[in-house]
Amino acid sequence: MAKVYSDATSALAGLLKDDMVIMAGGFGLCGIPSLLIKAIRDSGVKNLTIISNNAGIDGEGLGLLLETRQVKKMISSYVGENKTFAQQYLAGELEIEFNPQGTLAERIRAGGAGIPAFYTKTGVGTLIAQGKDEREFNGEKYVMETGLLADLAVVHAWKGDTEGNLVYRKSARNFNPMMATAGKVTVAQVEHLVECGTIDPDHIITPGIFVQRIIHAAGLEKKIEQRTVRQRA
Amino acid sequence: MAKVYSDATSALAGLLKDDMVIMAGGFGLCGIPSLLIKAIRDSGVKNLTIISNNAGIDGEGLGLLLETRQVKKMISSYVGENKTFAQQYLAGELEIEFNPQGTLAERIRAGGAGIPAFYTKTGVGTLIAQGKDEREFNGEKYVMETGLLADLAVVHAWKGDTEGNLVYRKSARNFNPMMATAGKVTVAQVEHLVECGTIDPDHIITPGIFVQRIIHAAGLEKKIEQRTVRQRA
Amino acid sequence: MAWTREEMAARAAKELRDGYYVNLGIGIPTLVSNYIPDGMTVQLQSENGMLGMGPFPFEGDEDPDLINAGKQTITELPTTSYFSSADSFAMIRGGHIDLSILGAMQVAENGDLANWMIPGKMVKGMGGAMDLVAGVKKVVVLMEHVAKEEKKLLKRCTLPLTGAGVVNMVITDLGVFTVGKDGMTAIEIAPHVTREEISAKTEASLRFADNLVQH
Amino acid sequence: MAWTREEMAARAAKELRDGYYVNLGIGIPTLVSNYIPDGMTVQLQSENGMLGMGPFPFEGDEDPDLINAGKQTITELPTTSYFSSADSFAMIRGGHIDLSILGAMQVAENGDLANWMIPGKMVKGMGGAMDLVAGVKKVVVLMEHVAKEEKKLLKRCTLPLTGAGVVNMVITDLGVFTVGKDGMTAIEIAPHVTREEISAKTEASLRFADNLVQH
Repeated sequence: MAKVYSDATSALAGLLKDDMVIMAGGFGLCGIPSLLIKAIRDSGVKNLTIISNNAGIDGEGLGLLLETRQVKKMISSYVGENKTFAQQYLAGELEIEFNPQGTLAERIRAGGAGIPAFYTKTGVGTLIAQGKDEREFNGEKYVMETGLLADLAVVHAWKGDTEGNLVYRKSARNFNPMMATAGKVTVAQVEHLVECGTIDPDHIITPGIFVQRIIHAAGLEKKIEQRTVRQRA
Repeated sequence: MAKVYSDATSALAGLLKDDMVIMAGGFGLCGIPSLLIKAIRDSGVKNLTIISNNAGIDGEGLGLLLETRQVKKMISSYVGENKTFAQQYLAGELEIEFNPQGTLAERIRAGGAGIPAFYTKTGVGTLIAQGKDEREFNGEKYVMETGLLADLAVVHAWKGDTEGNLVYRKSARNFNPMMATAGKVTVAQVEHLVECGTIDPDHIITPGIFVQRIIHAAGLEKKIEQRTVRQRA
Repeated sequence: MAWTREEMAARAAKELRDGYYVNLGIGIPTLVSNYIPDGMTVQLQSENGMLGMGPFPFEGDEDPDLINAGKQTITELPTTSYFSSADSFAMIRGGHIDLSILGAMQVAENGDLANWMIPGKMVKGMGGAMDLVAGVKKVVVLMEHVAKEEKKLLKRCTLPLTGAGVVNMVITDLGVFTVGKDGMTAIEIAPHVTREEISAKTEASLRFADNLVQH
Repeated sequence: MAWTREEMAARAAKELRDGYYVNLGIGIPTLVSNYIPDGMTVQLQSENGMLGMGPFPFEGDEDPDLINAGKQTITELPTTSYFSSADSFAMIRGGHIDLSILGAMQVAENGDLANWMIPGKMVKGMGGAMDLVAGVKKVVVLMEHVAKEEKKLLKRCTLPLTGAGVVNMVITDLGVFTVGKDGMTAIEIAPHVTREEISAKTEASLRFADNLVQH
């Protein structure tokens, strides 16, 4: 089973349809599957529900899919950086479901791990708990949250081999590993595509079983959202 | 805060008391915290509840604590290899709570992750589900399982640094990473103790926050339970 | 002429497909790895935390840190990855493994499976079996058709269950049986084995497929 | 004379202990890292998946793969480890972080905290704040005592909550306040600030500690 595809468009061929649910890895613009998002934009698929911690910024990341109005609903924890998002949301054109970031991460992990629901303290006594089951354990209140799955997960990794084994680099790991487990199909873009046996098997974060298709994102231009520096002494 | 101790006995000093709950990593004799188990044996602490996938074999691993009758109860998934265990169990001297292996692993992960309970398909319609809450999600039945915590977790790792960051080797990883997160105090034995900055931070499996004490297990003799080989052609 | 253990394993190997991720139980199921067709890529999962399990090591190459779920020394492959027990069973429970082939004491016509305890005898524990049968996409049982005169394909299991309604197929020394909503169906029988012999050795209601194959 | 932002951060740094693992929010809390006493080892967690956060990089050393939860470029340290968002919040939710210092819009005398939404205004989302206040062992709020004449230490929060009964201490430009079962207690006040001024600017029932310290 050859998992390697030549580019983002061919790797997504046959996987996209209107009204589908897509998970997209990344935190801010860090570790986002930028090429795959562009190919989704170019496909013209619409009415998407996107599960992603953030919504990109104008002109970058998921911001591309917002500009073209391909997104019906976002499930996110923070969308502060995006003007297009604000406009569409205030115009009632875009639905948003806010999840606490840790609850979002755990819901995705649960989805991939066959866990339909779990209990957490996060959000107890807040709007987030409204309409959800609550239950006491050891005298403390917890709220029930459900697992999340997607029709498609698109992720970014630093290195991948032809079997689909992935490793991530620094804080670009973030939501990518869980999302890789929670997509019915998972497509990965990797900055370095290597032969099997090249990555130490103790270092692999996402085993190849979770990755159905993989592309080499050569010479990727990675954006910095908040460039902060200190002065040299 | 110096986390490095000179040996197993000093690393456990002040942590052991009768009737406590101890998690011990390892699968079979692979990746067991052998030196720490010996030091627990030598301390004479008793009426222990031990959470561990297996119960060691006679003369090795947790078998040592069974011989000295320091164990009141085991929470395990499989204890087939241990004659002492069978004798004490049949004599009514030892309690056992069997958990499906994946449920056991997830209960420990949940404990460490602040999740008091989760739902799983595993065990639905079997003895394991008796007396536990059941609930339907999407028309399928699931059983509720609770998180597990311990007063003390003892784990084995391949390499650790002075901050307590750990990496594991091959299938010796098994239950060790989750248990490290679920002990009120976690003590690790490592085959190679190195300076901070020596391990690539992308390769660390257990961040140092989970490890309070660490010892160097130099020249450890690791046992093989089932030596299976093939003939050279 | 009933199939040998090797023939049973070879027949089970026909359930493999290119690209499958497979978990093999202890005993006859382990033999299935010897019958993976040339040119087919199948990755074996070992639930103690490994994907891409290789064969037993050559003598002298045994590594105490490298064992399978049966605690046997094994080797790694270029595709191998290691992970924790929690991640391993997340993979299993989450439905990512395509096929589980495992042994059984009893299988019922409704797909119930019993393979972990006999009341009154020393119980060793279920290990990962309950998770595997609950989580894996397709569950194939590989076992002798009868054990010491006792029937094993039953209307209802008499032993405590490992999983309820989880078995998709049973391969015995006498034949191959699918398990569906309408009970068990024999789809293949071993050479020179008669329908009468199979019926006599089976308590479960059993249908013989119209296109039944006898090898 | 109210404390400056830097003085507030310095005061908050006194809550640090050797060996602590700490999460600092955006804004004034970020400044706290400049006041970690010499010889004290404190590891900073960034909830996007990093423990052992270093300072901002020198110009030219920025790495797009290395950012904190505020999306700012940062650096790593010899103690650094990286992990996924699920593992990061397992760490937070599981009570492994000793101290969270974060900003707020409102704090109530029962420990309720509001810092994520103003009804009628564009909502950006709670990010990781709800997880942090629910999971971290000690939660310290660092904020101005009043905002545009509006009181922020209240009997009950009027804004939607981030967490219920989660705040242990509030440090403002006017003083330091503990939050316990019996409400808020001022334990320190800034130089030349009077009890009367604090009382006038506080809606929450407030007790002044017997051993109140004025710097």
